[in-house]
Amino acid sequence: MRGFLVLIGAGLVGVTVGIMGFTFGYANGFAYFADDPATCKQCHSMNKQYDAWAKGSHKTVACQECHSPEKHSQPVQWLLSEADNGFWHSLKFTTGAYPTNIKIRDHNKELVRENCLNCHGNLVSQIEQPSLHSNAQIDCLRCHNEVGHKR
Amino acid sequence: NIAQRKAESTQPFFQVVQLTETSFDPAEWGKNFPAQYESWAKTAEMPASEQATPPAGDPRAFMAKSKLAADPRLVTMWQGYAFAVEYNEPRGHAYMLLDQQLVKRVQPPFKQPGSCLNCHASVPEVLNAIDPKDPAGAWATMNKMPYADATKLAKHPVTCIDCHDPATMKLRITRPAFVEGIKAYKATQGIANFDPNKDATNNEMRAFVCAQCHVEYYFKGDAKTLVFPWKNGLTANNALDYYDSIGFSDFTQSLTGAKVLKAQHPDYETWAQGIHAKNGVTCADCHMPYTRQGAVKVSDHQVRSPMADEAQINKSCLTCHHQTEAEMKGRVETIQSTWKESSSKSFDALDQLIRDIAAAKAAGNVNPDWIAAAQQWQRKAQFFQDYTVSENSRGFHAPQYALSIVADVTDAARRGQLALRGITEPVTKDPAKDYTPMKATPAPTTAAPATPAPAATPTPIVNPVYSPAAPAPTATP
Amino acid sequence: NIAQRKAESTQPFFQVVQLTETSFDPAEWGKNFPAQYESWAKTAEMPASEQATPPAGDPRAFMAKSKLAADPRLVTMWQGYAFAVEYNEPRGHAYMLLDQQLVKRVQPPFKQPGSCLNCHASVPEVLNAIDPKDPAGAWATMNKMPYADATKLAKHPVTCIDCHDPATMKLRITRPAFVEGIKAYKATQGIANFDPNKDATNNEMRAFVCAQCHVEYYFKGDAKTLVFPWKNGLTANNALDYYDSIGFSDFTQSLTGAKVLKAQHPDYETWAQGIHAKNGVTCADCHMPYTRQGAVKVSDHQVRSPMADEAQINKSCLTCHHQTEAEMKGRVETIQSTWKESSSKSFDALDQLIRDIAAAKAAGNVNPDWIAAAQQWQRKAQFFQDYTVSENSRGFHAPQYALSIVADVTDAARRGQLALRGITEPVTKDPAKDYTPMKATPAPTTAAPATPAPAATPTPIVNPVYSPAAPAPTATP
Ligand code: HEC
Ligand code: HEC
Ligand code: HEC
Ligand code: HEC
Ligand code: HEC
Ligand code: HEC
Ligand code: HEC
Ligand code: HEC
Ligand code: HEC
Ligand code: HEC
Ligand code: HEC
Ligand code: HEC
Ligand code: HEC
Ligand code: HEC
Ligand SMILES: [Ca+2]
Ligand SMILES: [Ca+2]
Repeated sequence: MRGFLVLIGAGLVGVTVGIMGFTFGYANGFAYFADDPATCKQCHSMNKQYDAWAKGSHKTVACQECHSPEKHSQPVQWLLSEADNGFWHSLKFTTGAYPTNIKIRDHNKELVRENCLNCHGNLVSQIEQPSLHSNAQIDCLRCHNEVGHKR
Repeated sequence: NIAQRKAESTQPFFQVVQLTETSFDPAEWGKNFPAQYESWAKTAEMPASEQATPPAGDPRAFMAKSKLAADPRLVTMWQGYAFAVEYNEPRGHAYMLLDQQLVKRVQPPFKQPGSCLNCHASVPEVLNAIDPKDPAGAWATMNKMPYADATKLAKHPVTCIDCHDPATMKLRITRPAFVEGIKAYKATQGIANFDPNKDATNNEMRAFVCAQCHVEYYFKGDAKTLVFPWKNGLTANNALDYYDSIGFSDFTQSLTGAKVLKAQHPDYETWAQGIHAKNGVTCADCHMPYTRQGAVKVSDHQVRSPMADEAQINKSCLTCHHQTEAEMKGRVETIQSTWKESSSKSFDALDQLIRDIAAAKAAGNVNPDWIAAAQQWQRKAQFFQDYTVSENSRGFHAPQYALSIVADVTDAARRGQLALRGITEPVTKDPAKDYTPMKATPAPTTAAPATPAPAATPTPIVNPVYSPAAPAPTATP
Repeated sequence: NIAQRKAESTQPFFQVVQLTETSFDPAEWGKNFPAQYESWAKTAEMPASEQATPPAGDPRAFMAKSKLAADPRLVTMWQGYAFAVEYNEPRGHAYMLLDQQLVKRVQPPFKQPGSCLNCHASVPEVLNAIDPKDPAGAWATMNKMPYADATKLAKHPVTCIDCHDPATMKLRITRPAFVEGIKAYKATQGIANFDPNKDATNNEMRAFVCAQCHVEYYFKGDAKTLVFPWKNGLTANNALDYYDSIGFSDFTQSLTGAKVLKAQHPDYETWAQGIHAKNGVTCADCHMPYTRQGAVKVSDHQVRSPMADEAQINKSCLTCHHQTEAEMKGRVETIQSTWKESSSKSFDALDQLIRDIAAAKAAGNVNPDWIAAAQQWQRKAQFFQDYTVSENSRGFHAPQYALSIVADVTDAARRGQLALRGITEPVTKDPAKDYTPMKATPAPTTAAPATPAPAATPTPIVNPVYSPAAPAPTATP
C-alpha cells in the first residue's frame, strides 16, 4: 500500500515536471529571464500592459526594472523571483486559468514599490524622511498606480 | 491549447454565411459569430437563488421573484392599475417575450396594445410580418393592434438584428421611439436634428442600444405610439414637467382619486446623471464586458448583473478599478443599502399620504380644495417613488442623484399631508434675499431664557378648521 | 541648474537647529524645513473674492464672509444660542486664534471655557505655560479656565509641534480628546486599547492629525472636558444616539423650547463615510498635496481648498484622476449643487417646524404632549440639518451619505409638524412582513373606477381636535 502511494507520488512528480517543462519551454517561460520588454509581449496576456507601457511615461524603463529585484545588487532574490514568476506565468498561460483582468500579486506589488525608490529615492527623500526606517510607510502606488501602464 | 490560441488570435472569425435584413434567426448569425451567439443564448441561465415557482398551469419551469411580495407598499400605491396585480424582478433577455405573454397584466380584465412588443420582441421580424415594404406603417399598425394579436407575430426576444447592421455588424438603432426621444433630448443641448444612426459616436451607441428599452415611457393617444418624455431633459423633474405640460396621467389612483403617473425602468436616464456616464463608461462596459476567449476578446452577450460572481466583477469593474473583487462588491453593497434605507422611509411617507387622502375622502368633511392640493402632491411623490424603485440598480447607477429623488418624495408626500390639513408651506429660493429669520425676544444669551416669547406673527395656524367659504390653498407641487 | 539640484536632493535638509519639545516657535523649525515653513505661513493668504470688511473697531484688515447673511435660516434655528449672533466661513489656519478671540460668540453676554483653545491654538505651548511638569493636569486646568484668561496664554495658531515629533518629525497626536475618541471608536470595531501614537499606520495619521479638530464635539460637565461623541460609531445617527443616551443637549431653542444639539464641522466623520476614505485617500492627499520644490517633493503646508485654482486641482486630484482640471471642477460643482438644492428643501422643512411649534405654543390651545413630540422631532431634524450645513465640503466628502442625512431631516421635520397635530405615523421595518397593503374595492381594471370606495379603516383621523383627556401620542423620533 505504502509503496503504491510512493509510486503514484513519483508518477505525479514526473507528470508535473513534464508539464512544467513543456509549458515553460513552449510558452516561452525563459523569456522571463530577459530584460527586453518585447519578451514579455510574447504572451498576448501581456499585450495590454505592453501597449500602455509603450505610450506611457516609463517607456524608457524596462518591465523588469519595476517588476524584478535589482539584478546586480540582489542576484539571489532576482533569480528566485524570475523562476517563480516565469513558472507561474507559463503555467497559467498554458492552462488559461487566469481572469480577464489580471491582478498583481501582493509580493510583486511590494517589489514594484521598492523599485520606485531605486530611481526616485532622491526626489522623495523628504517625504520618506518622517519614516526613514520603514520603507513601506509611504505607498507610492496609492497615488501613482498607473505610471507603468495606465489601464 | 497554445497552438490553437496562437491561431485564434490571427483570425477572429470566418464569414460562414451571408447575413441580410431578413436574417431573423440568431442561429444564422451564430455561424459567423459563435462566441457572441453562445453567450447571447446563455441569458436563459438563471441562478437557483433567484428562481420562483410559477402558479399552477403556468408553462414555465421557473420564473422571477415577485416584487409585490417583497414590498407590498407597491400594491397600495398602484391601486387602480394593473401593476398592483403582478410585478416581478427582471431576468435574462431570453425570457422577455415569454414573461410578457404570461404576466397577469396582459390577461383579462386588462387590455394592452401591440406597442408593448417594442421592448419585448425582435421587432424587425414583427414589422416584416405585418408589411415587409413599409416598416413605418407596419410599426403604427403594430402599436395599435391588441397585444394578444400582435404577440402572435413575434418569434424571438431581442436578437442580433435588433442591435446590429447585418452587413457591417455596426451597432444600430431599430426603434423609432428612441430616434424621436434622443432627437428631442439633443435639441435641449443645442444639437438640432440628431440622428443616432448617423451622428452618434461608437461609445454613445454602446448605451443607446440599451436605451431603446431601459427607459421611462408612455403610450401616446389612441395610436398608442411609444414615446419617451425627454423634451425637457432626462431627469425625473424634466419628465414630470413634461407630463404636467401635456396634462397626461396613466391612471386614477383608486384609493385617492389622484391622477397619477407610472414610472418604468429609467435605467438609462438615471445612469446619465452619474459619474460613470460623465466619464464615458457605458452600459456595455459593465453589463457586456470584454471577455477573454482564447486569444481574442469578445463582448459578453450574456447581458446580466456585473455582480453575478467574482469572475463577472473582475471582467467588468476591474478593467478600470484597481481594487479587489471583494472591495468592489462592498462598494456596491454600501451604496445599495444606503439607498434602500432612505427609500423605505420615503415610501412610508407616500403610503401615509395615500391613506390620509383616502381617509379624508371617506370622512367627507374635508375641504375639497385641500384634497385637490394633496392629490397634486401625491402625483409628484408617487411618480418619484415609482421612479426610484423601478430603476433597476437600487441606487448604484447614480448614488447621490437617486438619493436626491428620495428626499424629494418625502418632502412632497409630507407637504401633501399638510395640504390636506389646509397648510401650504413656502419654498425658499434664495435664502439671502427672500427669507426673514424669526427671532426670539429678549436677545439670546448662552443661558437660554426659561419662557421664550415667540415674536413674529405665528404662521400657519395650527389645525385649521374646514369651512367651505375659506380661501383655497393653491396646489403648487 | 543641475549641480544645484543634485546638491539639494542628496541633502534634503540641513539639521541647522536641534528641535525639542519646547521649540514652540515655528520659525525655529523653519530653519530646518524652509519649504514647509514657508507654505505653512502662506495660510495667511486669502483670495480677495472671499474677503469681507470687518465692523468698525475690529483690528483685522479683512475677515471671512458671514454664513448667517448667506442663509438666515441659520439665525432662526439657533435662537437661544450664541451662533445666532455671528458665524462665518472658515479661512486659513493662520487666523484660527485671532478669529476665535474676535468672534462675538466669546464676547459678553456669552461666556466660553478655555476648552475652546484645543482647536484654535498651539496647545503644547499653552500647557507648558500652565504647568510644564504635568501636561494632563495643565489640560484639565486650561479646559475649565474662562476663555478670556486662557487665551492670553496662547501665542500661535496650530504649528509644527502640534503635528510633528520634534525628534523624528513623525506625525503625532497631541490632543487628549482625539486619543479618547478614537479609542472609543476603534473599540466598536473590536480593537481594544487603540493608541494612535503607537498603533496607527502612517496613512491613518494623515487623517488623524486633522481629526483632532475637524470633528463634531461637546464640552462635558463642569470640567468642560472636550469630548468627541464616537462611542457608537462615526455617523450622524451614532452621535444622536450617544447624546440621547446621556441626556445631553447644548441649549434650549428659545422659539420652541426644544432641548437641542449643536453640530460642529463633522468633516472627518463625513469623509470617513465616503469612497475616498474607503480607498485610503486622506485629508493630506487633497488638502496638503505633494509639491515639487527644486529636486525634492514636499507636502504643501498651505492647507486649503483643493479647488482654489487649476494648479491646486492638478496637484491634488489629477495625481489619481486622469481627467482635466475643468472636468474635476465640474464633478465637484455637480455634487455640491445637488447637495445645495436638496439641503435647502430640508432647511425649509425644519424652519417650518420651528415656526409651527412656536405658533402652537403662542396659541396655547395645543395638546402639550403633541408639542413635546414635535420638540423631540425638532431635536433630530435640527441636529441633522446642522450636521450637514456645518460640514465644510458642501456634500463632497461623501455625496450619497450627505444626501441621506438631508432626506432624514425632511422626514423628521415633517413628522414633527404632523405630531404637532396629533398624528403619529409608523415606520416600516420589513415591508414583506410587517405591512398590509390597502386595497380598493372593486378589483382594479385598466379603466379605473370613476368613484373609488376606500375599503380599509381610514387611519389616522384627519384634523384631530385637542382635548386634554385624549390619549397622548408617543414621541418616538
Ligand atoms: C508565458 C506567457 C507570459 C510571459 C512571457 C509573461 N507573462 Fe506575465 N503573466 C502571464 C499570465 C498568463 C498572467 C496572469 C497570471 C494570473 O492572473 O494568475 C501574468 C501575470 C503577470 C503579472 C501579475 C501577476 C503577478 O504575478 O503579480 C505581472 C506583474 C506580469 N505578468 C509581468 C510580466 C513581465 C514583467 C513579463 C516579462 C518579463 C511577463 N509578465 C512575461 C503570462 C506571461
Ligand atoms: C529604472 C528607473 C525608474 C524606476 C524603477 C521608476 N521610475 Fe519613475 N521615472 C523614471 C524616469 C526616467 C522618469 C522620467 C523622468 C523625466 O521625464 O524627468 C520617471 C518619471 C516618473 C514620474 C513622473 C511622470 C508621471 O508619469 O507622472 C512619476 C510620477 C514616477 N516616475 C513615479 C514612479 C513610481 C511610482 C515608480 C515605481 C512604481 C517608478 N516611478 C519607477 C525612472 C524610473
Ligand atoms: C499622496 C499622493 C502621493 C504619494 C503617496 C506619492 N506621490 Fe509622487 N507625486 C504626487 C504628486 C501630487 C506629484 C506632483 C507634484 C508636483 O509636480 O507638484 C508627484 C510627483 C512625483 C514624481 C514626479 C516629479 C516630477 O516633477 O516629475 C515622481 C517621480 C514621484 N512623485 C514619485 C513618487 C514615489 C517614488 C513615491 C513613493 C515613495 C511617491 N511618489 C508617492 C503624489 C504622491
Ligand atoms: C514604472 C514602473 C513599471 C513599469 C516600467 C512596468 N510596470 Fe507593470 N506594474 C507597475 C505597477 C505599479 C503595477 C501595479 C498596478 C496596480 O496597483 O494595480 C503593475 C502591474 C502589472 C501587471 C498586473 C496587471 C495590471 O495591469 O495591473 C502586469 C501584467 C504588468 N504590470 C506587466 C508589465 C509589463 C509587461 C511591463 C513592460 C511592458 C510593465 N509591467 C512595466 C509598474 C510598472
Ligand atoms: C420602453 C420599453 C418597454 C415597453 C414599451 C414595455 N416594456 Fe416591459 N420591460 C422593459 C424592460 C427594460 C424591462 C426589464 C426591466 C424591469 O423589469 O424594470 C421590462 C420588464 C417587463 C416584465 C418583467 C418584470 C415585470 O414588470 O413584472 C414584464 C412582465 C413586462 N415588462 C411587461 C410589459 C408589458 C405588458 C408592456 C406593455 C404594457 C411592456 N412591458 C412594455 C421595457 C419595456
Ligand atoms: C441588446 C443589444 C445586442 C444584441 C441583441 C446583440 N448584440 Fe452584439 N453587440 C452589442 C454591443 C453593445 C456590442 C459592442 C459593440 C462596440 O463596442 O462597438 C456588440 C458587439 C458584437 C460583435 C463585435 C465583437 C465584440 O464581441 O465586441 C459581434 C460580432 C456581435 N456583437 C455579434 C452579435 C450576435 C451574433 C448577436 C446575436 C446572437 C448579437 N451580437 C446580439 C449589442 C448587442
Ligand atoms: C428590446 C428591448 C431591450 C433591449 C434593446 C435591451 N434590453 Fe435589457 N431587458 C429587456 C427586458 C424586457 C428585460 C426583462 C426580461 C424579463 O424579465 O423577462 C431586460 C433585462 C435586462 C437585465 C436583467 C438581466 C438579469 O439577469 O436580471 C439587464 C442587466 C439588462 N436587461 C441590460 C441591458 C443592456 C446593458 C442592454 C444593452 C446592451 C439591454 N439590456 C438592451 C429589454 C431590453
Ligand atoms: C459602472 C457600471 C455600470 C454601468 C455603466 C451601468 N450599470 Fe447597470 N448595473 C450596475 C450594477 C453594479 C448593478 C446592480 C447589480 C445588482 O444589484 O446585482 C446594475 C443593475 C442594472 C440592472 C438590473 C440588473 C438585475 O440583475 O436586476 C439593469 C437592467 C441595468 N443595470 C441596466 C443598465 C443600463 C441600461 C445601463 C446604461 C444606460 C447601465 N445599466 C449602466 C452597473 C452598471
Ligand atoms: C470603463 C471604466 C469603468 C468601469 C468598467 C467601471 N467603472 Fe466605476 N468608475 C469609473 C470612473 C472613471 C469613475 C469616477 C472616479 C474616477 O475618476 O476614478 C468611477 C467611479 C466609481 C465609483 C464611485 C462613484 C459613485 O458613483 O459612487 C464606484 C462606487 C464605482 N465606480 C463602482 C464600479 C463598479 C461596481 C463597477 C463594475 C460593476 C465599475 N465601477 C465599473 C470607471 C469605471
Ligand atoms: C474640536 C475642535 C474645536 C473646538 C473645541 C472649537 N473649535 Fe472653533 N473651529 C474648529 C474648526 C475645525 C473650525 C473651522 C471649520 C469651520 O468653521 O466649520 C473652527 C472655526 C471657528 C471659527 C471661525 C468660523 C465660525 O464659526 O465663525 C470661530 C470663530 C470659532 N471656531 C470659534 C470657536 C469657539 C468660540 C470655540 C469654543 C466655544 C471653538 N471654536 C471650539 C474647531 C474647533
Ligand atoms: C488645531 C486644530 C486644527 C487642526 C489640527 C487642523 N485644523 Fe484645519 N482649521 C482649523 C480651524 C480653527 C480653522 C478655521 C480658521 C479660521 O477660520 O480662522 C481651520 C480651517 C481649515 C480649512 C479652511 C482653509 C481655507 O482657506 O478656507 C481647511 C481646508 C482645513 N482647515 C483643513 C485641515 C486639514 C487637512 C488638516 C490636517 C492636515 C487640518 N485642517 C488640521 C483647525 C484645525
Ligand atoms: C478626495 C479629496 C478630499 C479629501 C480626501 C478630503 N477633502 Fe476636504 N475638501 C475637498 C473638496 C473638493 C472640498 C470643497 C472645496 C471647495 O468647495 O472649495 C473640501 C472642503 C473641505 C473644507 C472646507 C474648505 C474651505 O475652503 O471652505 C475643509 C475644512 C475640509 N475639506 C477638511 C477635510 C478634512 C479634515 C479631511 C479628512 C478628514 C478632508 N477634508 C478630506 C476634498 C477632499
Ligand atoms: C496640521 C498639521 C500639520 C502642521 C501644523 C504641520 N505639519 Fe508638517 N506635515 C503634516 C502632514 C500631514 C505631513 C505628511 C506626513 C506623512 O505623510 O508622513 C507633514 C509632513 C512634513 C514633513 C515631511 C516632508 C513633507 O513635506 O512631506 C516636514 C519636514 C514637515 N511636515 C515640517 C513641518 C513644519 C516645519 C511645520 C511648521 C512650520 C509643520 N510641518 C506643520 C502636518 C502638519
Ligand atoms: C490619492 C488618490 C485620489 C486623490 C488625490 C483624489 N481622488 Fe477622487 N477618487 C479616488 C478613488 C480611488 C475613487 C473611487 C473611484 C475609483 O476607484 O476610481 C475616487 C472617486 C472620486 C469621485 C467619485 C466618488 C464620489 O464621491 O462621487 C469623485 C467625484 C472624485 N473622486 C473627485 C475628486 C476630487 C475633486 C479630487 C481632488 C480634490 C480627488 N477626487 C482626489 C482617488 C483619489
Ligand atoms: Ca411611464
Ligand atoms: Ca456639538
